[in-house]
Amino acid sequence: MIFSYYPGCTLRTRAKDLDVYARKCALALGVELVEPKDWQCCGVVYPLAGDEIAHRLSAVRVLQDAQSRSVSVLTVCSACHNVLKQCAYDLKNDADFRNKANAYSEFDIPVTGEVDVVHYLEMLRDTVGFDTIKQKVVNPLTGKKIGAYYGCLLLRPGKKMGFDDPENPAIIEEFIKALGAEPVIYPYRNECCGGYVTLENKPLAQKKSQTVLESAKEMGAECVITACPLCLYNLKKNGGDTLPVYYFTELLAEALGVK
Amino acid sequence: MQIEKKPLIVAFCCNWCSYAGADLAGTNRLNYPANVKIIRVPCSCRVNPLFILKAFQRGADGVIICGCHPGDCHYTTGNYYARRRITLLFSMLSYLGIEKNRVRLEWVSAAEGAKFAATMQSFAEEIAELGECKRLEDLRCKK
Amino acid sequence: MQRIGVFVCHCGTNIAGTVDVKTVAEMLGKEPGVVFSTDYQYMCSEAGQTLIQDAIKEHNLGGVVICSCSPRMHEQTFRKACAKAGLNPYMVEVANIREQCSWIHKDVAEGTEKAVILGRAAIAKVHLNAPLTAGESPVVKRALVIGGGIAGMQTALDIADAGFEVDIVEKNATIGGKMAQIDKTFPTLDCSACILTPKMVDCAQHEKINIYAYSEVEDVKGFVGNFSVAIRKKARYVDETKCTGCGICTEKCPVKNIPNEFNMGMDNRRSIYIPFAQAVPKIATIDPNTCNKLKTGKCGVCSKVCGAGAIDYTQKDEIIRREYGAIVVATGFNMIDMTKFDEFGYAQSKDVITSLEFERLTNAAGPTGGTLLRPSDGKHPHTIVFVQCCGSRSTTENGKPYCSKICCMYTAKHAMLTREKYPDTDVYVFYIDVRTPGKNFDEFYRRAVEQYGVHYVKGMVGKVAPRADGTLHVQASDLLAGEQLHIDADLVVLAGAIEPDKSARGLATKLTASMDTNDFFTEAHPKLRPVESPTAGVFLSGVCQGPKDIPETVAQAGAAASKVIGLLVKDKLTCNPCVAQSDELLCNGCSGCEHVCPYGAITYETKEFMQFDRSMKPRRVASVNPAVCQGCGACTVTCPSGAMDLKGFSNRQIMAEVDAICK
Amino acid sequence: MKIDMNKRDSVIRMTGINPRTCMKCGKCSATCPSFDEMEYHPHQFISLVEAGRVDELMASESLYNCLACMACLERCPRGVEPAKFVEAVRNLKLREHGGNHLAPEAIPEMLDADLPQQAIVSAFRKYSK
Repeated sequence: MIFSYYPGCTLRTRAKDLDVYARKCALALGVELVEPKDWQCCGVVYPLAGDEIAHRLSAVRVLQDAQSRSVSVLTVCSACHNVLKQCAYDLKNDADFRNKANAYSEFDIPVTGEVDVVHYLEMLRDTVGFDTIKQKVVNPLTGKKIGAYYGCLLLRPGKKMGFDDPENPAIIEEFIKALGAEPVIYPYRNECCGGYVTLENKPLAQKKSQTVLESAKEMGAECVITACPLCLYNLKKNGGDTLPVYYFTELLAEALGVK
Repeated sequence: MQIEKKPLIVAFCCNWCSYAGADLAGTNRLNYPANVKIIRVPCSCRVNPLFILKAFQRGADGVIICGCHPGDCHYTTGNYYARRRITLLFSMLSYLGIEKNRVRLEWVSAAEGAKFAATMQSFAEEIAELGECKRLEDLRCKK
Repeated sequence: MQRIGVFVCHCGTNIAGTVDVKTVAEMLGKEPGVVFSTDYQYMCSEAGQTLIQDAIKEHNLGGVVICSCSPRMHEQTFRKACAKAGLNPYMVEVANIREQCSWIHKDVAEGTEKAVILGRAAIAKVHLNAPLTAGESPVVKRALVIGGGIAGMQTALDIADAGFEVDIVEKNATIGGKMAQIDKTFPTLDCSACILTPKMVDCAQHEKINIYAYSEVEDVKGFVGNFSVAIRKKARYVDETKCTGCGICTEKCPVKNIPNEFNMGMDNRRSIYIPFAQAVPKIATIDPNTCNKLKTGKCGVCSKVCGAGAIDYTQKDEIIRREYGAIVVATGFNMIDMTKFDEFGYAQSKDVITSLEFERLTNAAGPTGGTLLRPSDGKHPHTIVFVQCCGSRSTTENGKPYCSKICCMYTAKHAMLTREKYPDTDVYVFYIDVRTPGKNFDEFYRRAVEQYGVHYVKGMVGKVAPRADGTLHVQASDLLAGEQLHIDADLVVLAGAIEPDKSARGLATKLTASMDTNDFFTEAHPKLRPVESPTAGVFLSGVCQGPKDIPETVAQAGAAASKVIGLLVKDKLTCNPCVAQSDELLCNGCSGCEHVCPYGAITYETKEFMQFDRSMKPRRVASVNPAVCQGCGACTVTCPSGAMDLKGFSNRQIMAEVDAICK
Repeated sequence: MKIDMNKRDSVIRMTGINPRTCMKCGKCSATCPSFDEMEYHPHQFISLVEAGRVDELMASESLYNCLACMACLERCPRGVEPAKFVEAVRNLKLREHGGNHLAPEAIPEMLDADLPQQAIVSAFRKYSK
């Protein structure tokens, strides 16, 4: 299985762990990741105001590239995933945006949005299968109690993302089980950590990230895993020393013995 | 010089919704052009496209079919049949060279007197703009 | 050519004000075939009707055209009047020169001209009218009630008391429905079981009522007065005639961990079970999905302990076909799945429950014996949060756009009863609007607030977060205070939206009854015919038609019963004579009409036809059942050979009207 | 209290949502993680936009304390999506002359070694034009 692997800006610098382990694990699981040439930033935030066309164009470019090569786009970073998936949805369902996007960019093949945007976790669930992963685990994380932190961007808006039940997701818990560890379900796993205000409103970011980590700790988690570089930074920086936070790929690599 | 003829419009109204809507327009004294003449049918699905062509042949300039809103048909599904048939008729009309705007399908409920009057008004205006429809006139009937 | 009489009505000045009625009468008098034409002040009056009747006799009229108000207003009046004078009532046509002419036009010349044209169209149509006789069909004097909840039971009892046989088909093992699960009823707080169980017994003992419990409707054929229904009696694996309902098998069965549906899964039942102590019929049922004997062939404990020898592992589903004159739908409701709204934490905590689960927790026959205890740890809850409109009034995918109607009142009841029984409990109710229209309803809700000290908060709960210590952190808004509230609750009760039972949609198809987008059955008229479905002979009772509480349900059930009785007392039904008719000589047997008919009124039969050489050859031709046909005319347009026509609105009649208008 | 129907229409155009579909249940404000930091709460954004009182919202710091977590958008029973209204009003403010909330000069002192550039790019995307 070949995917167009879109790492995004942060994965090449501050979130190397997320990227490196993702590629190593893909290799171990027999999934081929091909990076598109000359990729650029995805835009980082999906503009909620409908008239912001230009903000979505960099994402359109990534989608057009994958579409012209008939492959699905694979992302690891939650933010990239959110932007790309929502833009693909818009291209498919909003003719006005599609026309404008094509008018702006002179593509050889017009972009239609007929391209799947797949998160690494979705790939593990739907392409590889958690059962297969279970078999390939060499260092099971037996006895480890892990809390999944979904945050906002993977799940919402539920209708456009179609990732999992936005209020009671299970995919990362299934992933944790596949690694041999014990998932800890805590109520704030899909509540915001306040990452966006970390520059401007430190106290708020601290309050929110502490709520998340304390909730996880209270329910018995020993560590928390996430797919978002900003969440990881914020939880680590502003969450106090409540719990260690890792990228999910790091644990996967450890369990598969490729770390 | 020929005196300009007022366009003639035939309206087929289903008995349960649109005919009652037309009655309501009357009860509320909502004016619409007098050249609209209503024919009562049990359901919009009773309207055979042949009736419409016949009307054009006899000198009508526009034909409007009114039925219950989708899902509200007294006979459960009749208006869906009407919708499909009229859609097909449109391509037939363009084949005949008749502007497809001369035939319209509208949903008017028994409670929508105002909508009925407004619809008839706008349809009559549209037909007046299109002018007389001569394409299908049966020359044998002409004196 | 008919001898036609034309009667132009003044309707006081309603018509005469903008239409020159004299001219109209005069002009129409010149039309071919018109032998008599006159105008009169009020045609619908006694004197006007006499005028018409006299003219019919005097001029030997074969057809009558009345230019007056809408036929929806007085067509029946004029038809009756003409019938009295010996004219077939279907030889009367009404030209609508009031609603569709005089009332909407101001110019007299314009109005008069249009009135003449409308009159001409009616005359052209009458020329082609044929006398029609309404047919008759017999009525089977038995009713079927589908659903054995309070709606179905009440309807059945009312019909049976009038002396007609009634069959109740209930898909569960017992009748009783949702009301059997409820603890107390608002606004009087009388015990639900105390008022329901006697009715259940009445149903069982009534000589005219026959209960098919654990059964479902398989198919429905026929039409009003003559339905033929196949009922699937599901195998209970227990012989109904032998089982005494002693319940020993339900105590000895080794499969113990089946969630008990009657207690909303909050305790367990055995694989062989009787839903509850007052079940009617009180007969044990084996759940085939969990029974060891049926699954693996090994066990047979129930058979060994049964003194009556009622257990029969070889029992099969049985199909019973019965005839009915009328069918009442009383399929009821269920609460929607609250796991789809997991911001409230229903899937994540046992202490987040639905209102129906709360009913069971406070019911003396429930899993806790009526003591309010938390499902998770069996402790007394000290802070309870009720959340209203969970999924109701929601336009999202998982929600329901309508108001579920009963939640405001039962939540007030829950809150009040909790405060009464456990005064140390803090009770919060989060509401969007409190809707309590009904006799003594608002007083009831105010009592909960004023006397019982329930905290009603205008706002909504946004998140319920279960804590490690077992409390539930409720984050909510208090819109009047402009605050976000954080409450540590012990129990959260969700007033989930109610939806029609899932079986209703399939049933509607079988009955050819229509439904709205929410799967509620549509009534024939939202105001004037609220308990009848648009399909003749099918009646509606209870929540299957729309959300309603018990008093309303019982009232509607009685109304449905009275409609059924009104139908069943008739020996014969008069049919609408304006039905489709197939010309067998033209029919090519294509089945097109059969497929478009929404009532299944058209069937095909093979008949012998004489050929040119006088030999007989069989051919497939359509035949319309005039008792079933409702006269929509869909088939007439579908028919490629022009064999199908509609009486009273025939192709020639409509064409003649078109001609007259376009002349 | 200034009423500006043009601004109201601009917001409605940007969000593509009719604020009148709101049934004022307050679930958005109940779920908002930033409620205590905001002068105007999510449900007020809807009703003030509906009333044309957009200027008051534009002057408020609340615009920059919305976490854009989309919880209100997800949980709204009527599909009103308050987060879109917050963003639309913020855009109106940012698009005004001198409306930028974040200046490039302010960035260096906010940086630390671990800060992912995602945070900086998103801040610029959200707080300046």
